[in-house]
Amino acid sequence: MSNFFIASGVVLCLFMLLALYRTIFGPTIIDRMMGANIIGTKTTVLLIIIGTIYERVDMFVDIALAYAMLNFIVTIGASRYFAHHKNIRAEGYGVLNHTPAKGQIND
Amino acid sequence: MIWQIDIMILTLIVICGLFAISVKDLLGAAVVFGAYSFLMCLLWTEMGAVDVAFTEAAVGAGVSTVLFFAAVHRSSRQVKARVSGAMLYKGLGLLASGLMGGVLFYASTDFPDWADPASPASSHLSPHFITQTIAETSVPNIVTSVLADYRGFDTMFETAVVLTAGLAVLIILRLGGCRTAGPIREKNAAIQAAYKDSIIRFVTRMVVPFMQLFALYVVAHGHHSPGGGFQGGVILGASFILLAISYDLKMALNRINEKAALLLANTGVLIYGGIGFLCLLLGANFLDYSILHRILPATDEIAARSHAMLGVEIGVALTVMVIVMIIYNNIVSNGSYEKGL
Amino acid sequence: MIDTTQFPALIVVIPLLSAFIVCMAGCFNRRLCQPLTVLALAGSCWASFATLGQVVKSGAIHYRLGGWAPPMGIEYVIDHLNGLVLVVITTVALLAAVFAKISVAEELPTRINLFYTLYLLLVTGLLGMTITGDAFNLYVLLEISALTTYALITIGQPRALHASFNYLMIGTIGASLYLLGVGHLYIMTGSLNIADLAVILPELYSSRAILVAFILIMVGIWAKMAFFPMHSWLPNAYTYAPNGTSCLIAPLMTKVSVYIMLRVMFSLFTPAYVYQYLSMANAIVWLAVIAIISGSLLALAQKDFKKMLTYLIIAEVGYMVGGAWLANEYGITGAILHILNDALMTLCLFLAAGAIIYKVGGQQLTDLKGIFHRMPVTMTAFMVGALSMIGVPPTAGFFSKWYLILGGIQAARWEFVTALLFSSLVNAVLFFRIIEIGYFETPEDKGVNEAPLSMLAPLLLVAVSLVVVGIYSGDIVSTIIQYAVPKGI
Amino acid sequence: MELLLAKYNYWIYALIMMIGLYGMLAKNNLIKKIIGMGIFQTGIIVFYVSTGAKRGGTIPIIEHGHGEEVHEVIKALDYVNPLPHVLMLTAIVVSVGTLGVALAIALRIYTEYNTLHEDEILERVND
Amino acid sequence: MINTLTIALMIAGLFFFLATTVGVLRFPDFYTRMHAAGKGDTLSSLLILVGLALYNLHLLSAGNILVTIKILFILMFIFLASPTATHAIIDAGYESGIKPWANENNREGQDDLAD
Repeated sequence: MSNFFIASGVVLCLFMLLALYRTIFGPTIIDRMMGANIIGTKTTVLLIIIGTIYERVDMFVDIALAYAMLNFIVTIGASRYFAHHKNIRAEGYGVLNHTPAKGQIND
Repeated sequence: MIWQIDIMILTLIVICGLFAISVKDLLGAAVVFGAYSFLMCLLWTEMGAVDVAFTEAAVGAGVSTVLFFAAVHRSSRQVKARVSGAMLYKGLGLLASGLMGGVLFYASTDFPDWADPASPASSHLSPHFITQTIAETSVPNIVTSVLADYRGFDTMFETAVVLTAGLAVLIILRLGGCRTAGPIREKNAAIQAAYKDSIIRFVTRMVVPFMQLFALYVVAHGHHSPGGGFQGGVILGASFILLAISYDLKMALNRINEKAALLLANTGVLIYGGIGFLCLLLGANFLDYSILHRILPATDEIAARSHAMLGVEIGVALTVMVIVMIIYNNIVSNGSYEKGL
Repeated sequence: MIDTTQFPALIVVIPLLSAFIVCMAGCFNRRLCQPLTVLALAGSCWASFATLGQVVKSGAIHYRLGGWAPPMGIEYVIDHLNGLVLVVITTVALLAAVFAKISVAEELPTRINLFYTLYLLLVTGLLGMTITGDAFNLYVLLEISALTTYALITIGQPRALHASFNYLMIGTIGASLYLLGVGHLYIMTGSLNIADLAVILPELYSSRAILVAFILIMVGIWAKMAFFPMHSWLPNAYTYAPNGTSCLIAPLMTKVSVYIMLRVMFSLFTPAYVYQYLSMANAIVWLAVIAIISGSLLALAQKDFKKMLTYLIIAEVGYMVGGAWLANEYGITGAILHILNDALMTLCLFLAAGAIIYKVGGQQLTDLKGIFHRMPVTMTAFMVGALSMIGVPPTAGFFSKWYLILGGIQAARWEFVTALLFSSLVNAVLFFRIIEIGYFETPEDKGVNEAPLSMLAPLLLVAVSLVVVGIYSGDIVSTIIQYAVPKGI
Repeated sequence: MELLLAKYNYWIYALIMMIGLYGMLAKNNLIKKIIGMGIFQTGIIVFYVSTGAKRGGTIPIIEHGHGEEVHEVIKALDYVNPLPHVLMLTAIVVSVGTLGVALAIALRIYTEYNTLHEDEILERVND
Repeated sequence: MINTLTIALMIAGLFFFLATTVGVLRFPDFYTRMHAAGKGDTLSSLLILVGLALYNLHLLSAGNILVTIKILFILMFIFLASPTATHAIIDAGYESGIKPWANENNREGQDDLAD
């Protein structure tokens, strides 16, 4: 059974590598946030899998739970950024030289 | 250790680290850095360092990423290359890091193999901690017993470092003369936000009590499972950050105002230092908890150590919780305490 | 209840706990902060003098924190070397705290309670670094003192902002390299206690990892003390810091780093390894020579007299590092004695500078016109500090320089001797320029306008102590320092 | 493969520290420098935690220690080395403290100079 | 029996993770990618965690049941948090004016948003 868990752990790592592509290359900042969120979810699962491999899951569930919570906070925090800065491009940063992006709805 | 996962994650970490400093958008860099911390957390668990992983999950992946968002929110996202002298700085950086890398690789040839049970690090001091912790402190979590007792003095100063950081942020931003909220334009934001964020707010209302309860469990159960004062304190602080993010800063500040925060933070470290000083007054050395059995009812020397560690952890949790809030509140509002993320 | 065996703990614990009490008291009444700070530092100072007395009487003291035996737990070790440094730190901190009252109330009116809290935490960090016998504990305290310093510098003039950011970067690199060096020692030996490491290490001296550990620790400490190639952060950071801050950090930060370097060289590693096994001494003395010469020359080029003093600090760091690496008894004695003397004379000069800036309102050399007529007492004290810096006989500065020169001659390092003489010459030129401006140029108004008593008292005390330490330096060397110098070099 | 397994962690930590140091020294943007600082510090943590790993060791919490007596003898080889974990808990907390202070200073610089870029700040400082 | 069930559930979970990843990589615009990420992630973590919780029950004891309950807590949390997070991210994208992808011929304004 242990080998199966290790194998699935490695497979999850490979999926993370693919999700990392979105995190790193975007193209937009929100794609990056999405990629990070996906990595976060996979990490939660992987933590429990590692716990199962160590056969001490009782010690790992707390970490996984804390992890899920903090991942949630990070995602909410990142998305709330756009309640204040309505532009996904870095060039039009802040509001000092704010120009409405294409298709902006709120103006 | 699980070497298959170890190799995978280390490779991912290097990729993440490389791009965290090369992405041309600060918010993006912060997100990639967050992902980097996620992976770090996995690396620690895989090597069996559960307490480190817990701290990394709470501090590295959670709070510090949010702090980056807050700082970018208050400043700008733009990254510009140097106009002149870029090559000089690049050359300098490459030279210095190449030199350091060379030295470190050179040293690594002499290291004992990774995960070798016979290496000096694993055979000199640590066997004592592993075999004696139950007998000497009755705490099964060896990390907690070493952290709060054998090396409790380090931990006291570590708490003092946290407090110092909080006070430093306070003195730099809050009292730093500039009280304007920074370059943010708010357009009838309150009405819009209340309407838009009803889902997030609803979920937050459900999650926050659960989180705080969990944090208290982490503090109290640190003797038997990973966790303890720092981790619990950070999660408590993070729950207030979640409130501040999904409602607004005022909401979190109404819970714990500025003066109370300062008092609580100092109380936390004073609990720690006070327990140590109590030992000194009772005639033992500083932080020698075993003497406390004289004043704690129905304990022997070993149980006194265990109980004192719990007290110490509570002090740590108090300080860390408040300081995490202070740092976040100041950075997100540029010291004005007006508008948050 | 508390007997003398607990004094080593009290030295550090009193300022630490009172820092929190000051912060809490400051929430209710700000006027309590400064008296409480002075009280706490006085207690700590008393404990450190008592501890030094014990050390002189009965040799090194070991104190187990938490009651655990050393390699498991953390222990404090006080011997002649750090007993002396502890006394220096507590005394300087006490005097600077007395001085700080007025200048902080003027410069930082809204931040008094946090200022004193951070001040006490900084002193705690420095004391803890000095007293500890555990390599990792030292790192934690290094970071406490570093974080407080960043904060205390940042709240100065606007130009301090970027300076303190740079300091933060360099400081973090330095502390991290130190930590990494300790990690290399840990992976090779499995221990963190300095005494325990010193026992295990000799078998491993041929190891590459140990060599790298030594280099990493040294480079880390040098970055912290602004030794020559890594000095660029220091002048701006110290110049634009508030006066209350710079009076504390300018005399102490670099000196404590020098102490740590000596501790690592002599207690963690052995002089035999450092001087004979490694062939670095030559290069490092040359770096020290460059540090001395460039520090002195750059000081000559400044128009801002506080900045001028900060460049002198860089030169002084060169004295001490060079002296320590001369690898003979005179050089090391000179370096240790110079820790004491330089702390006192830098304190003297910065206190005087603080008083002048408080009264005059500017820190350019041109602001000093006629200053001797307006602030005669302050300038007298300033001149005592200046003479000591130049190295004029009855003052303390002469004696440590004398030992350093003797060491240089004995080791036949003529470049070091030349640099010392050159730097004395430059110091003479610098301070006589101040005399020229301050004495001979006519002031705009001639009324005497002396600094308030709470500033003058510590200043005069330091000036007097400079002379007293100078006169008794032979006794200090024979009762304390000669035991601190490692045997058999 | 043997060599790779034995040294991979130590190579990677050196690489991470190089990346971090490069970021701290060469980057123009202050927040990028701070990110570099974070990476630099995690490199050290990788190093320390790697020293604590032990083949065949489980996590450093005594098994069945929860509420009941420990019957079997505790063997040091069964548990990974807890000491580096303790040290690194401290280091992580220190690094987040440094991060907070660094961000605070960067924000003050931004309010003062309205830029986060080192060259522009230096330009304005030297004016 | 439990082992077989665990393996089946985990392989199903990994399959959905694969589907998520492929979707995230291959879909044309942000909203469709988020669609794949939000749904697929939640479902597959559900499957894998249920599998692990079941596996944990192969030795029945009070401690193991507690652990299973804790894993179910995590599940509950993910069920609550993951859709909310997805909502928040999509909202952020919508607020900042990303235009939904229509078809191949009408893709103006997509590429120049890259930073």
